[in-house]
Amino acid sequence: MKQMAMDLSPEWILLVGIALILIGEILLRENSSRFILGLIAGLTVTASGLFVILQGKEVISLFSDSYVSDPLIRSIKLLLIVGTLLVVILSFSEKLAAKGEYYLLLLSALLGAMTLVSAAELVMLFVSLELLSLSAYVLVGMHQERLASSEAAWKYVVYGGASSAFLLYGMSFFYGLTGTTSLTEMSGNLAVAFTNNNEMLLYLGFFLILVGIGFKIAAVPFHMWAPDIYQGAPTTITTFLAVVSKIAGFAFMLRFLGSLFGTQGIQSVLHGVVIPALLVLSILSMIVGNVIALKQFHLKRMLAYSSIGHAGYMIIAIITILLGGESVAYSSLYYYFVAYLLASTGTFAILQVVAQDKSPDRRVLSGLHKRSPLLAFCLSVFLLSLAGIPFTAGFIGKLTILVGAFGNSLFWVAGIMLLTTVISYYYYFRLIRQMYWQEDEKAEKERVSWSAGFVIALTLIGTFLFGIMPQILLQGIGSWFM
Amino acid sequence: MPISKSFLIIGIFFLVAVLLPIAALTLGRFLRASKPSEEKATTYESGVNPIGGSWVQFHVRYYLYALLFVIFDVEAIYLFPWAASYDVLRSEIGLGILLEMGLFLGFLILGLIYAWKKKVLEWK
Amino acid sequence: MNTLLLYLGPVILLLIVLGFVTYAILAERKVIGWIQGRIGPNQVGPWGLLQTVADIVKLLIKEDTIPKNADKTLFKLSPIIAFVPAFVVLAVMPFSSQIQFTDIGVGLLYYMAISSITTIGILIGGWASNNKYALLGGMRSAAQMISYEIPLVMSVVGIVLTVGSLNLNDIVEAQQKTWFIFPQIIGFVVFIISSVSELNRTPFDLPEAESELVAGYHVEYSGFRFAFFMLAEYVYIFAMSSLTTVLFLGGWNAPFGFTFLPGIVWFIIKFSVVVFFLYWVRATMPRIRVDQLMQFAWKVLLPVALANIILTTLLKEVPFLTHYY
Amino acid sequence: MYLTSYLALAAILFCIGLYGVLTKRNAVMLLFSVELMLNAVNLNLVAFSRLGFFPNIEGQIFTFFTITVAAAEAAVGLAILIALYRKKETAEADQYNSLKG
Amino acid sequence: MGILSILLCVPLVGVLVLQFFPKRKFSAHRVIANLTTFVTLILTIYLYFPFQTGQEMQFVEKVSWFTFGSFEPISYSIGLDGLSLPLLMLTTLVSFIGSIASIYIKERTKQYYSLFLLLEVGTIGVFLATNLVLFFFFFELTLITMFFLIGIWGYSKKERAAYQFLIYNGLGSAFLLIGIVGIYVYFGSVDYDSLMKVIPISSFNPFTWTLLTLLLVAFAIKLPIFPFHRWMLLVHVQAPPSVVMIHAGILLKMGAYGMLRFGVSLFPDYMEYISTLLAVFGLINLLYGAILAFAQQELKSVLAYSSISHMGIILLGIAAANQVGLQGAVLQSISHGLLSALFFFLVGALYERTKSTQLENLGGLAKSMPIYSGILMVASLGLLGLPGLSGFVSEFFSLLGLFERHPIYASVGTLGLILAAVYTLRALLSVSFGEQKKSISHQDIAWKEWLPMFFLVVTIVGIGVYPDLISSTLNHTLETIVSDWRG
Repeated sequence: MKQMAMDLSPEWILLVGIALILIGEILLRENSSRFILGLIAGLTVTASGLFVILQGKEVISLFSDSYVSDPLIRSIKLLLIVGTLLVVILSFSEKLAAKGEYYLLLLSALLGAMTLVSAAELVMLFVSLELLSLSAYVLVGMHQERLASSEAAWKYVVYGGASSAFLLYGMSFFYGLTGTTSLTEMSGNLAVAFTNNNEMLLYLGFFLILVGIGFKIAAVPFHMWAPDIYQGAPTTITTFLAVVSKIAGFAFMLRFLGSLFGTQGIQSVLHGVVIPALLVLSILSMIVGNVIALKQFHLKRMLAYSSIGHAGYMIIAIITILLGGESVAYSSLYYYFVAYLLASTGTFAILQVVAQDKSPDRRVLSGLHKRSPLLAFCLSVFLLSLAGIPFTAGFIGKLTILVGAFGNSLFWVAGIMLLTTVISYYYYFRLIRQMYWQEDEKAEKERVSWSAGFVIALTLIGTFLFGIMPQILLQGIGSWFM
Repeated sequence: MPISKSFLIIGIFFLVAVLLPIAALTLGRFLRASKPSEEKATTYESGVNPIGGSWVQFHVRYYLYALLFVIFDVEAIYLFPWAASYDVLRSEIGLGILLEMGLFLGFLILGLIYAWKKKVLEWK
Repeated sequence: MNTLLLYLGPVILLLIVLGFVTYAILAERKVIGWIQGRIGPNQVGPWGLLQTVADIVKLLIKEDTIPKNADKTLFKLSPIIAFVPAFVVLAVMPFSSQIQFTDIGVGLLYYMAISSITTIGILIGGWASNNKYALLGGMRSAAQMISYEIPLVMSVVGIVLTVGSLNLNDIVEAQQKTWFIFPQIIGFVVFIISSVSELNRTPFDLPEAESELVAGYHVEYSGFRFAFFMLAEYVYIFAMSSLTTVLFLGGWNAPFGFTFLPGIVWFIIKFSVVVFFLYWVRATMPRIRVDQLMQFAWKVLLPVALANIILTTLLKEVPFLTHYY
Repeated sequence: MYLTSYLALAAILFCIGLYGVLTKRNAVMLLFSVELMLNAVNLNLVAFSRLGFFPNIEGQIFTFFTITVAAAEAAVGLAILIALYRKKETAEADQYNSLKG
Repeated sequence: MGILSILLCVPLVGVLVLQFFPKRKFSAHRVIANLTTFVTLILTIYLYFPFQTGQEMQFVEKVSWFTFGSFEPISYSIGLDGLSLPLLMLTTLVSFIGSIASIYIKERTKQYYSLFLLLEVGTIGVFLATNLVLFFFFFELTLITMFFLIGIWGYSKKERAAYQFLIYNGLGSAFLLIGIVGIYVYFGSVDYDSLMKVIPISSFNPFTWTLLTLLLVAFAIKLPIFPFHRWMLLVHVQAPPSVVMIHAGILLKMGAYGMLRFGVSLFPDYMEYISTLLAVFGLINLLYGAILAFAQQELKSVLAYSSISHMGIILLGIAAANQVGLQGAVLQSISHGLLSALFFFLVGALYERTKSTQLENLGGLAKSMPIYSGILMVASLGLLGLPGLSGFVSEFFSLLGLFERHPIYASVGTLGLILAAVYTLRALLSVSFGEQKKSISHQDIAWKEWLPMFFLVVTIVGIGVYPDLISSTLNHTLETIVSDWRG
């Protein structure tokens, strides 16, 4: 009992935090400041992160293997926590956060993401995923006075609901044909199931699940929701979706595919169906995401497409992990996560500062270098990191993925990756151009709240640090889970 | 009694329950008067001609109650199995089983108080 | 023989129920009259015994009008939807240790689940009429029914906790020594209040509040279609009283070891007491306001019901009381 | 074979739901369609749980959770729809088109 | 920290110091930038003396940087050999003069000089890096800084120029990166010295073939070789002259350097195999550039096409694939670097006065601006390869080398030299002589301008008269490369 409490401590803490915020919201008067709740949220997330670190290298398995936690999983949890923490800090200066629910939902979404990462059983996977999604639906619609926000939330609900149905439908086939919902047992039974003359149903199930996962990580052709939702959602929540939700989705993908198709018994399926399907997803995501981003005028929309492109890159890393060809595979994915997290969070933080309540189309950046040279510089760095230019973390991320892809002879994909990267230069640099070349009559300096400033500074330092001295992180990852 | 037979009986109950109104209404058709007129087929509105459509927009409170209902009704799904197997689980797992449901209920109660505070429960 | 009984049983029960309804209505009017110092129906037949029969015949030959603007299919369907579950729930009711039509393991859940279908029938009726009063009445009725369904469902969790089963027979068996009305008194109070509300009876008869909403969801209904809404309501009285008896009053168990009367008789006695109680409430209570009605369910009954659950589990741990829980 | 017919029914339900999601214009109908898809899954799970190759109770437990989640999803969806409806005064989903590039 | 690292850090320190000055202190920015580039120049000159001719990499610094899985660690490794030393000296010299030439930049000087110094870090780094990944880092740094420099301070079509530059070179970088990663995965290392050991002489298979092609395409875009040259024209015309000095003077040579360093010396067999192809491309560049330069109506365009033409000569030298040819290629790089720096300095000075570089608007400058015209004359003569100036030596060596291998191509190549004379003289004549246009002010250049120009002229003459200044350090390195090759 006590052991279980300890093993689940990060999740417990989040739960306590949720309860505290709920109580706080009940006790606080309607028009008093909600800052204290934000503080509670921040502290809770931090504490949860500390406990994740405290758990160290032990391997935990609870509830007859439906909850597992090992260093590898913990490293991703840490990422989710850091992402959420940044969003929480960013929210201190956000009007929306004047509602207690905001932090509450943020924490519950994080809780969902954390259990999602740990879940090794279909029911738990599904419930965690939904906890994450449902909280996110509401968060997206948080801007109640803004039509776009509600509309985005609505679209998210419909697309999200349909995609969960796909996912579940696929899961039901896997359950039915292997007779278990536990992933470990399932992987044992899967080889038999494939020889049971029912492999068509399993393939069907696999593709259905792929639809569900593809939706979650916004991979083409299941990406339609992302631009609308990124655009309509409050910027802080867009950050959350782009970072935490996405990383959790990838972790889910990795867990599911890795534990089912990573086994020896069904290598033919892995190579014959799973990998080609992922390749298609990846290539489509890279091309469509980056090409359509070229046409976008609205910044958040553009970043949405760019994040679709990034999803494509990350899928390559997943493929290399599944192929198991290179030991760098996992660290490359992780590195990419980190780089993406830092750069995206920073970008959105600056967008929030610059655009304030306006709809952020490209023009808000005009002449930023004059108004706030530091902000312009930071945004440039983040964009360069997203574009994968050396001296930023993004480059090392791309490099590691490329090495992995080459190690597994995925030459064409690597080529497409680089080609689309070059395409992506075009729209990233266009923003830089907007900042440095276009003049704007607006002369007053941007007011950067301390919280946004903190987040921007942190992500900037991270982007440079991991870009110039990647060893810190690479070794860190290596020593942690190897 | 095998389970299929139990449901057969329920099916018979259902059939009987459906047949009764059908039979009664069919019977009534032969007995009752039938003199339809324009006025009779008008929608009733306190004796005046109906104004506007009647499928009006409902007050939002109905939806709020519906949402609350869904939440607590679904909660019941978990409460019943838990309650039914409480004794068994109590001896197997110990007080943890109480704790778990206490947590579950606690959060629901918190949610209820929250809704209360947010004036969802008011009928305005 | 068995097969025949299988098919005849429900029909017989239906006839009994219909008979019950016929005289329950009369009895209600008589009882209320008596409580309020009136005479009640006394014109048709001796003591007005044929009053209800006459009413039924009147409804039978009354013209059946359907408003022009109504959604015809749903309009016709809705009384049936409202009535069917009321009768179907009786299938699992253990009237005595012998008389029970079927025993499915989750009788209690079955009752709760099926009975809530009626709400849909009422809602459809209100909507299909295409009438403002009907619609409003239907909506109110639905809101009320779903609001009170929650405490109703929660109030019996205490019993399930004690018995460890959802089977109605097991629940009755568990009450051989102590009726649940005593250890589960809180649950009982919540249950009975909720059930009165579920039955749309005074003081919770707002959906049919004539002074406010003309006649509620069935304002456009006439003749036998109307009769079926009424019938459903009274069949529910039958069902709900039976359930109350089973859950809280020990079912067919004889009190104080008075086993000289067969179980079914005890059941009928207890059942009658519950029915009488319902009449009594109706006769003495004023109708409450709509806002009070809804808030009462959520702010009073539901917390109390939840508290009851927790209390029950806690009492299970208390040394001497464990026996009762 | 029993199982096949259940699976076929579930598949039909799922497809009807999917068709609804793709074609329906009324927002409430969209929600219904999604629910239909989820219910198809429930049917599948229960069928596998009783008649599958490895009948066991897990499928039914799964169904419990699915139902819950579906209910929560419907609740959230409805709440968001109401918020949207108050601003837009229409439930036609193709009128919700202010988000564009 | 070794001297090479210090060399890399000096401009960075300059950037840092710049940040402490307010935006409007233009002159302070200028002084700091000039000082910084001057220090780098002094440092490289200082390097020249302890440099041991006849040895491999010197001043080597190697620190493990980061590791992936089981691969050999990627290290921060820099070094200097006979091939990179001349180019390094060229870099710091041109940077210094470029920073002086930046007096024509009059707005946002803080940003300008910061980027300029960063660009210098990039260019120095490219020539110092002996690790492919590190090389790529610096390579990209030049890309980014150039993008800004062109885009912000360029002329009317600066945006298009910047974008063309970015996309073409980005594409080139992508090819380069694929090549690097391929080499890393295939040979397990990206360090120049370990690659020299690892890559067997007979490592000729489709995979390496593809890798090499990618690398070459990347460098070809940078150089640029004929079908990939469009971006460069725009940059030459649209970028501010001081930036073009760096661009034409150094950045183009990075392509040549890359081909020599990672193509010729790592994969000699392969280079030999495609030498004919290279020669053909070289000729196309040479003739195409020359012919089109003749047709241009604008001074900067003339220079742009002449750059293409001269890059053709470098390519011919590489195609020769022997010591003399390679020597010619390197010499041509340096010579052209100096000449184009001088030329664009001159163009900048001219534009400052005339506000136009259209040939038809110019003319008769020899009368009003004698010093200017004199220097212009020297530069032109250097460009057309007059003996005694650096251009002659390099072209001579390149063609000499080519004669040994492809005599026919070489003889066609000489045709290009004649054409060069034609277009250069045409441009020179229409600028310096002829009828003087009244509409423009003709103030002769000040000492601040002609002094650095003069400095360049001295260097050009110096190399022309005594090419051994460079060849001596170069020769040994090339010898080892070529001897590896034949072995």
